[in-house]
Amino acid sequence: MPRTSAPVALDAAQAPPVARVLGEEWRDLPQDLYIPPDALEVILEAFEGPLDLLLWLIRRNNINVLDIPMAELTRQYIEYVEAMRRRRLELAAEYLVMAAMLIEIKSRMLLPRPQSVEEGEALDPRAELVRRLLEYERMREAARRLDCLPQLGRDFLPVGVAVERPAIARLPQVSLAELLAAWHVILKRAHMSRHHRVSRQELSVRDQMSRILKTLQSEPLVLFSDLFSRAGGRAELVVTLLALLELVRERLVEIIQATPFAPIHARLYHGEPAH
Amino acid sequence: MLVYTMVNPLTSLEDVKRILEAVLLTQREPLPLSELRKVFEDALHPDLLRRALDELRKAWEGRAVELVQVAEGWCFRTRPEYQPYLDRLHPEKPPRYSRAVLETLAIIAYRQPVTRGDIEAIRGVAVSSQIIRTLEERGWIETVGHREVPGRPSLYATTKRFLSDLNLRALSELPPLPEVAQSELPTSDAPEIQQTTASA
Amino acid sequence: MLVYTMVNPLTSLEDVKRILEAVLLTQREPLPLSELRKVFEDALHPDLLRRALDELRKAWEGRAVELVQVAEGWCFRTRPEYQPYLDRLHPEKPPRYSRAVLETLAIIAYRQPVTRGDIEAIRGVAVSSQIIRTLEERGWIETVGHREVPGRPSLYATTKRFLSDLNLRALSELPPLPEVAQSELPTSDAPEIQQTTASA
Repeated sequence: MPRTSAPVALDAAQAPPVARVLGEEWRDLPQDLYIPPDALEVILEAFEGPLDLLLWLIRRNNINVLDIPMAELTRQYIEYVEAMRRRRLELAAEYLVMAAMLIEIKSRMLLPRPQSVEEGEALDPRAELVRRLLEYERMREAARRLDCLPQLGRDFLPVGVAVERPAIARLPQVSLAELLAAWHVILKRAHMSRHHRVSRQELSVRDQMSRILKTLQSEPLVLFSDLFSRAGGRAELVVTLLALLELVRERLVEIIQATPFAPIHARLYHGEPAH
Repeated sequence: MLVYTMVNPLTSLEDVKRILEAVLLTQREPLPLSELRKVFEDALHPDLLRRALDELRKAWEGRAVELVQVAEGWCFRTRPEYQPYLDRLHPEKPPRYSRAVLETLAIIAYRQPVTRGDIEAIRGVAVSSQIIRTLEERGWIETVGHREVPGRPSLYATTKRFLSDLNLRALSELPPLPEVAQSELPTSDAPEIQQTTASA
Repeated sequence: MLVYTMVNPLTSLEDVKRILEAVLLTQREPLPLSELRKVFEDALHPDLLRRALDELRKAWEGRAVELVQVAEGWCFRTRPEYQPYLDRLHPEKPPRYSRAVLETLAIIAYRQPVTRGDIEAIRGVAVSSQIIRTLEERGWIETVGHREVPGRPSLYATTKRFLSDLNLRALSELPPLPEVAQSELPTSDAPEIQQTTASA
């Protein structure tokens, strides 16, 4: 495998353990890249992808990222990929793409550089890879620093105390529109075929019916004429009369006269054997 | 003296109070003493815990939030006087009556006096006692009599309160509505009611 | 002097502070100034509101709970130093985010707005839908548009909630992006950077 180089301790604070093998944390990887077969998968899982692995390889060998020894790196990389294939691990496509890219770079470096007509631009095929590695390295570090910031739920909690609520029941309000809507629903259900209108007069009749009933609740026997005493005008008289007639027809009220020409009384309907 | 074993040893009652305050302010539910002791890994003497709580309660007296001891334990609560301010933040949606209540109310308003049977016949479904009670408790309907049929069912009518709550002076100010022809609207125990005016 | 129209007229800055304290102590979510003004029926001068908040913040200094201003508004929060005590009541810690999630978040935070393709290009691996969903469900990222290329991929950006959850007011308060210079890359005690002697 690769050449030996100075021992490389991954910065413990910066990187989580590279792997756990048999419960043991691997912070320092074997420097000559000895990979126990069973640990290979575990180790590769510790990387977030080919860029991550590549950065690690570069660090591990103390290589200047801006001056990557492409051949050596490529060789090591291909070895990884080979090892993965031999172990029949799920080979992530990204690693293959990276391998292809490294090989391409290497081959281009072996070719004589074109005496570029476009001046200056020394087309270093490594430039793009270096740019990507640097950008990934920055984001990896940014992620680490973000994770170090105190976080709601993990490092501190929101404050929220109970609210003492007095038990004041809020009552629903009803609008005329809602009543109207309710009525429409009733009609719809009743399969209305003809339209009638509740006239204002009929409503006042039904209102008066309720009033008369209320009066007769408190006063069992009321003079017929007294029922009209509150009346405030001809229209009201008519309404009261209609209401009384309706009440009688609905058998809710009965009109009684003990003898001819005696005063006429009204009272709540008492059933058949009334007189 | 405090008795505890902590990573950063507490040095004073003030520390204990500060920690208790934070713990209690983050909880909506009252915390029993046993839970509070957990915070100090059960290493704080119960007397000291009580003393810290008492002092903390005193320190919060007169503020809009107070520390109270209830059956389930200790908790911070807002004082009821401040409720109006809190309500402005989250105006509660006004409660609404169910469709069944509204329909029943409409029937009573427009067809009064009616029995429950009448309402059921018109609505086509049973009317629960709860619906009637809701409207009675609201003071919007009342019993104005009984129909002299078996069971003597109550006759319901709307009240003056109903009118004033809806800003009406008289029932006749209710909007006129299309109505089912008499022959279409089912009736129950009531003798047939004629349309008093034919306005179709 | 205070400017207001209230049922129970406020008489002092102290009253305003007491009310603000109650409101903020009951709300787990940060409250923007506009919401706080509602509490006073928009009748409190903005300058006074700020002054009351500043004084309240100072009054809470040195305690385990602090009043902070974050992206979404004002709120009380415990100080991280006291978290170990709070954790004893709720030992189950929220799961830590994986590196994949954190790297995705960092890229969105520092390079927003970005598409999933942009993130994948930087990370060199596919970004699973699960990662995006995790961040969306936390309320930390959101779709702010679509790039007008085939497929119209979503453009992601961080939310105010993300900043608030980190006790920050603005993106500019995020830690500055590290400058990764070549000299910073090697981490060993190797004296000098090795040259490309072995290449090719």
